[in-house]
Amino acid sequence: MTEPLLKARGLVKRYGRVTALDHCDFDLMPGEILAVIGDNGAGKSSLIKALSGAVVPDAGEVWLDGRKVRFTAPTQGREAGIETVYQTLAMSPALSIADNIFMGREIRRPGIMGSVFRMLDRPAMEKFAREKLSELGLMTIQNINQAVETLSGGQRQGVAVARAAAFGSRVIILDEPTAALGVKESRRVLDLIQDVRARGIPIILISHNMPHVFEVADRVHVHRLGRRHCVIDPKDYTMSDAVAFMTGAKEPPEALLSA
Amino acid sequence: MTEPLLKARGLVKRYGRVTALDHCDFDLMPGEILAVIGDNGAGKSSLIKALSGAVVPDAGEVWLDGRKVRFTAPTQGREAGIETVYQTLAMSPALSIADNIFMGREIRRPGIMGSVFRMLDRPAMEKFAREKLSELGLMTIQNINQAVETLSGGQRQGVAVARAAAFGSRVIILDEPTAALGVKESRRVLDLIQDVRARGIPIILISHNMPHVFEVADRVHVHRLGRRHCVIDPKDYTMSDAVAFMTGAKEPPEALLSA
Amino acid sequence: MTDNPTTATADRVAEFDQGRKGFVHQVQHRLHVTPALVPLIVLVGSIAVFGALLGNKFFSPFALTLILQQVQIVGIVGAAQALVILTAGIDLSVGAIMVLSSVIMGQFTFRYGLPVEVAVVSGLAIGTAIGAFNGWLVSAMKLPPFIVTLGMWQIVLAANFLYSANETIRSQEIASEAPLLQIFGTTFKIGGAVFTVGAIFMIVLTLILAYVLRHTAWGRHVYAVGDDPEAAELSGVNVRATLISVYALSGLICAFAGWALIGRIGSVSPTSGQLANIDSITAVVIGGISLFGGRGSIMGMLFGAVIVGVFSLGLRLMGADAQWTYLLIGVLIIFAVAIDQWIRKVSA
Amino acid sequence: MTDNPTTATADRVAEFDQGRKGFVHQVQHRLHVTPALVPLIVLVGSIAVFGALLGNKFFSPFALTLILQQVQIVGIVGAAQALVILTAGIDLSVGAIMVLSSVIMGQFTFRYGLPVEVAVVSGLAIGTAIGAFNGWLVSAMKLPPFIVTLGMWQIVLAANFLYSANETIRSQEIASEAPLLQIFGTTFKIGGAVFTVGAIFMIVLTLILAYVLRHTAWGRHVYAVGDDPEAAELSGVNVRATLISVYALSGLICAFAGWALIGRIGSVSPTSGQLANIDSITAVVIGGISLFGGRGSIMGMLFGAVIVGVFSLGLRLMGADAQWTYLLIGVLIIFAVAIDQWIRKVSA
Amino acid sequence: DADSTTACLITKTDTNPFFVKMREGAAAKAEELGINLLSFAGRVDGDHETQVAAIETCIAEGAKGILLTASDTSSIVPAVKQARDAGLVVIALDTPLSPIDAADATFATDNFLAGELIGQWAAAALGDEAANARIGMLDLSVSQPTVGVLRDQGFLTGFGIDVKDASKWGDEEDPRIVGNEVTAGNEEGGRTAMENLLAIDPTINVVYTINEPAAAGAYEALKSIGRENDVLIVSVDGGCPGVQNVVDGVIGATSQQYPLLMASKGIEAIAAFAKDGTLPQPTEGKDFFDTGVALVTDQPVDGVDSIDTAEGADLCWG
Ligand SMILES: Nc1ncnc2c1ncn2[C@@H]1O[C@H](COP(=O)(O)OP(=O)(O)OP(=O)(O)O)[C@@H](O)[C@H]1O
Ligand SMILES: Nc1ncnc2c1ncn2[C@@H]1O[C@H](COP(=O)(O)OP(=O)(O)OP(=O)(O)O)[C@@H](O)[C@H]1O
Ligand SMILES: O[C@@H]1[C@@H](O)[C@H](O)OC[C@H]1O
Ligand SMILES: [Mg+2]
Ligand SMILES: [Mg+2]
Repeated sequence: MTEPLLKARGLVKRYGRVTALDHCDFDLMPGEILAVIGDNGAGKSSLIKALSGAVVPDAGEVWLDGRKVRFTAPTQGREAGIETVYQTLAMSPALSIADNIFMGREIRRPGIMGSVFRMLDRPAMEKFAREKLSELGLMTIQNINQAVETLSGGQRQGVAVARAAAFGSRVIILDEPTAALGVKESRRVLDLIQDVRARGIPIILISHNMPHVFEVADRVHVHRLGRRHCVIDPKDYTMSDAVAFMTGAKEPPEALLSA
Repeated sequence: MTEPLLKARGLVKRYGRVTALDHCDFDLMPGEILAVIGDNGAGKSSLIKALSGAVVPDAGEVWLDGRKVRFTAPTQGREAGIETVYQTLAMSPALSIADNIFMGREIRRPGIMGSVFRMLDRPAMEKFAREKLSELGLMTIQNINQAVETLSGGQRQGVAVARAAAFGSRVIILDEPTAALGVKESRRVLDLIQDVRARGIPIILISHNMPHVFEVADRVHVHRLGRRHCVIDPKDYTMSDAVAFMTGAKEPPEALLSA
Repeated sequence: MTDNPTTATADRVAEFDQGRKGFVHQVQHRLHVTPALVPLIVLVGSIAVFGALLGNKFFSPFALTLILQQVQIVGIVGAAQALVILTAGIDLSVGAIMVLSSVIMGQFTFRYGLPVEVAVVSGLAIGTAIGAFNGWLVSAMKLPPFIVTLGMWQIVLAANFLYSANETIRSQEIASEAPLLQIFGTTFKIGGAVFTVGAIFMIVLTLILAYVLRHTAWGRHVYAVGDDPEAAELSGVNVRATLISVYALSGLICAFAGWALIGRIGSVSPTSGQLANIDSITAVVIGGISLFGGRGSIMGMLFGAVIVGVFSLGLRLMGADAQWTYLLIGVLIIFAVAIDQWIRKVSA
Repeated sequence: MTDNPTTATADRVAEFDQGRKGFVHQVQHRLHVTPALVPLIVLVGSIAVFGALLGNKFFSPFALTLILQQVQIVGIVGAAQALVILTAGIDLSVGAIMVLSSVIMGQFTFRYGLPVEVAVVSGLAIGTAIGAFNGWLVSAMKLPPFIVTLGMWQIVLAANFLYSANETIRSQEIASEAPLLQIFGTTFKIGGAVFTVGAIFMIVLTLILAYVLRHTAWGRHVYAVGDDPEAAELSGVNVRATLISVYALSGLICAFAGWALIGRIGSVSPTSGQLANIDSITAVVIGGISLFGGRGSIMGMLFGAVIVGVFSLGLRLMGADAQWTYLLIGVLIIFAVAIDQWIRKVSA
Repeated sequence: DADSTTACLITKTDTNPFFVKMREGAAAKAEELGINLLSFAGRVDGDHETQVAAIETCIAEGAKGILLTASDTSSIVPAVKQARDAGLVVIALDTPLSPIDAADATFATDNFLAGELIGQWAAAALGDEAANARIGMLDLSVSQPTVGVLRDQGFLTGFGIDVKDASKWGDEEDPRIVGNEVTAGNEEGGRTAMENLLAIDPTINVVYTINEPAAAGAYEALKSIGRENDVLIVSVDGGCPGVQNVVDGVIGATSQQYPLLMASKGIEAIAAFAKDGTLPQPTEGKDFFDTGVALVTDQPVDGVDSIDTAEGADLCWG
């Protein structure tokens, strides 16, 4: 059996009195699309934040590519090649689309303008941003320099997904990427997810949308009460089964229960 | 045919460039449980806010019990007997459970202490609050005077539902009341919904949880892209049908489409 | 593989997490629940320290009541400031409103010959009106309180100087013709302790406000608005009315402070009160009221004001340079919020 | 029953709502996109009005460059303040840092006999260090900027008085022994216009900061942190480092202001700069930078400072009582944010 | 009136009655002589930057002369030089610049003398008890501006106390001095400062105050503990309210100065300078024009010249 690309064991995260992650395990195989499903508040977002470095778990360990890692800031996860679309989107509303896409990894002008005067290479950044948005079919965005706050929720979501897809080199994490999107845009995102996988990059997809999950996922991690409840193969179970496992209405077979 | 208890026609609400309600219609019959389902961002919360007075629609009209009403503040909706549990819960974290339950309709001490010194009747308020929480099975709350911020998300949700159930005299609106709740607590809320209906008070229930919706709803209002897409009878359709109508994967029969 | 993980964890969610409740946590929690406790402890501690160092030069009824007299104006203005800060606002115009009100009380009596009662009521009314106008700009026009009151400060102060023509009304004239203006200066002696009406007013006002904030609906609404105005609005609070009433009440209290100021300095002087903004904010902050609104107790503000008074007098009696007092108070301010932040972690 | 409501509405969501774009809206939008436009318009307008009223007493190269000289200190400190406010903070210690730095430059030269270059560098370094300490308290200890800098203000100011022993170093001495300290006071005349190095420094500094904020990654990070620190953190900005660097830079700029202050008044006086806090905040606010952070342009701050200078000089030349000027500036402040609030509605 | 002479008056603040009177005096004289007067002031005491801006404005305005009460006597000197270089005559009022010859002329009270008079009076009034006096010193501010130092040191000299370094207060070692407190020159500061001194030593029986508002505040503090009748308060200014306070027994004696006179003399000097360039001459034997100082008290003592309150009231602010 191949080793997981990203692996976690015994993750614990408490917020005051709330235990968001309760000795949670996690495995992402190379090249797969892993869906994470679970009730609201089950701790899905906390899990992926613990993986990406956005929160530091109180206990537990994480391995990337077999090497133990301990991220204490989201920048560290990004440097290791893990790119995340957070549920809250993480955009600076007053800044432009291009600025947001390149936030934290800006491109500087070539030559002295860049090295001494540290000038941003706006044309290059804008060109790149425009391309990425076109790939997602977000052609209705007229002006790459408009502030993100002038975009609709769906457009913002699209920008965030484009950013992750463009820069993720090892793992891409998408926390409810289609939540704010219309039908057509959701379609594009699903296609994009499959494109990315085709590039060999594995994806973690959190979603409440069962049809989407069952359409694209290779495996489904069912999250419940702060831990991995079971992992199912979407070809072996129906959506109703998954929802039943997730809500506790039905117990998964012993074999699937995680240790 | 009986007249709707709460009726709306042509509601429009724009937020800047986003159109949250797009000439939306709405009907709630006396004594019924009406579920409202729809994608994230479809405008469900905006709809019930327009009904309760929390937002003032840009256009459209609302009738309560046949009389036209125009609420410009949530207090007005409450005075008219419409009690709402908002998705964002609307609690003051630093204040106690009892304070929150009675926010805006505090009970004063009898006699001179109340009339002149305007002193709150804490014992009465606490007793009432304790009773209501017990009805919901929220017995794990040890101290009715603890600040709401010390409660778990589920407990907060329970407090909000208890508040609405206690004071709603005409209509009770619940915007995703079970979202943060565990299985047992969700069960209690569903039971409570049915209790309330048994008292003759109609309920509007917004939920993403199809099993819940199909269990309690008399009718299901499917919301899509800012308007009422169709209204279905849960006995005539499956959950998958409902999801398909909601996401646009399937078109409902002409007869169900709203004018 | 536990046989029944579901219920076990489900219960935990609704229960209290008893795990980390060490001693430090218990303390943290106690302090969190009773926000006035920290300043009270600091107050008692600093009185004890100065008492030990200075003996009964400091630890005498005279010196201790003297501190009350010295902080009375800051304490009264601090009450106004505390109300506004509880709503997550700030009021930079408190000192200006105070002085203008005192000038109006004086000039209405002496320039226009109005009965002193009418003059006092006019002063109180104008203070209230300015406060209400601040509140209207904040709540209806949705302007940031910092800016509104920054602008109003300059406007009111300039109006004060223009209107008063910078004339001081002398204490002796007031004493003979309009003693009511000096009523807050009346002293009582009980043993060596010297109380003034103004100091007692400060304490009574704080107690009344503590009662109102804690035991009336309006008080709860003030906290709710400061905590989260949107949630307050949705749960049935008239946010706009609450805000306007808070700023108006703040203006009224400042006008009372202006009246008390006449009692304290004897005369009506348009140049008074220039430090009232900073001093009142300092008292509120040291008293543990959060600048983000919704948390803290007005008693804490009173303790905060008295702490500053204790330090000022104590250090002066020890012969320290006035500058050292300022420096120490600066440190105290930063220290106070650092503690506050630490306590607050318990609720995170 | 339209035949295809779905697609029609779906498209609309992603499109621009062209419906309400009347003329007023267009204006609102333009102003929203270019935040320095409002203060620029007000500036040009007020110059025109005073020019018309006062003729070439006001509308001369001499008078107009005089305004630049008079606002240079506020303009430089305002640049520091603007940086901090862009991160949704506030810096009440700017004036104190400025004065302490100038005192250090002077005392290091004259008390210890250090080479003047060393003294200047020490002054700049100490200003930077105090700023960095502010930044550390704000970002690592998570204390509110208002309180941190309120406390620091008192600490630094007291330290300044204690250290300087209230001694002024006289201009003549500086001119003969350490003229480098007065370099910012050097004047150039071009026609009737008189420029000082300090005024030019203010303009160049603002232009550089405008460039840095707009065209470098660090500048974008400053805006992102002010806009929404959590989002910035998640999208890869080192929020703590950014904040510390902003406060440190603010300290450095204040130290430069201290140096410029020596050039402006000739001597080193520990009592200078008492109003620098209020004046710099006023310039920033009138310049249209939001106190909530993340919005506004530093050029706006410069226009804001000059607007205040124009009003002050204009009203003074018209013989208006100074108090009327303050009153008017108070009105201007409230008015400026009211406009800002109105423009902001476009993005709601 | 393009050819009319313009003069400027720059005071420390425009809120202290002393300066308000000075401005009135200047305005009246300017009106009489057909001079166009512009008045400026710092925003708070000590705000010398605004005074610099005011000087520049006067230059821009083409004024012929400036009357200045400096907030920072040495910091302002370069700005004054700039004005003089531009051909303006600069006259210091009330507060000499340091160095004093930085201005073309100075019309001032001899502040040291003003202090000395009240010091001599207090010592004489106490008689033999002066040897056991308990003295409280209520000064202006910690930044020790020259007026404050001169009056303080003058008072101590007059009282017969060794002042050590005469350029600063607070370094004296005479055990009769209970302490120095600062008042900001207003009632509030005066009261708190007096209270602090009383807490240190409740037997204080002589109080020096920098000015009459501070004296009024100190009196309130004494009154509140019932000691207002057994403490001698001395002060400086002799403003109309101050003289009235001498009548009422609040202040034992005050050194009267004449701001209206300073101002009107100053305006006259500017008018003369505008006409033919004449500069005013200092008083014989002094390096400034002494506008005079008189001790106002109703309890005259031997060896110290004084005027009574009736005369003082006639001359007040004079
Ligand atoms: N910053 C925080 N502070 C306090 N509690 C938090 C915080 N973040 C999450 N929680 C709590 O942790 C628990 C798990 O939250 P999390 O966001 O991980 O759930 P989720 O499975 O992603 O839910 P959803 O489907 O609603 O996104 C919840 O009870 C939540 O309230
Ligand atoms: N206060 C607001 N300001 C701006 N836009 C808003 C606001 N409230 C809602 N919207 C926008 O209006 C649209 C409808 O939002 P609404 O909250 O009504 O959706 P919903 O159906 O309740 O979604 P969910 O299932 O996520 O609760 C969304 O695009 C949302 O972003
Ligand atoms: O001489 C002046 C004094 O009398 C006044 O009261 O305060 C300021 C002084 O310059
Ligand atoms: Mg989540
Ligand atoms: Mg909703």
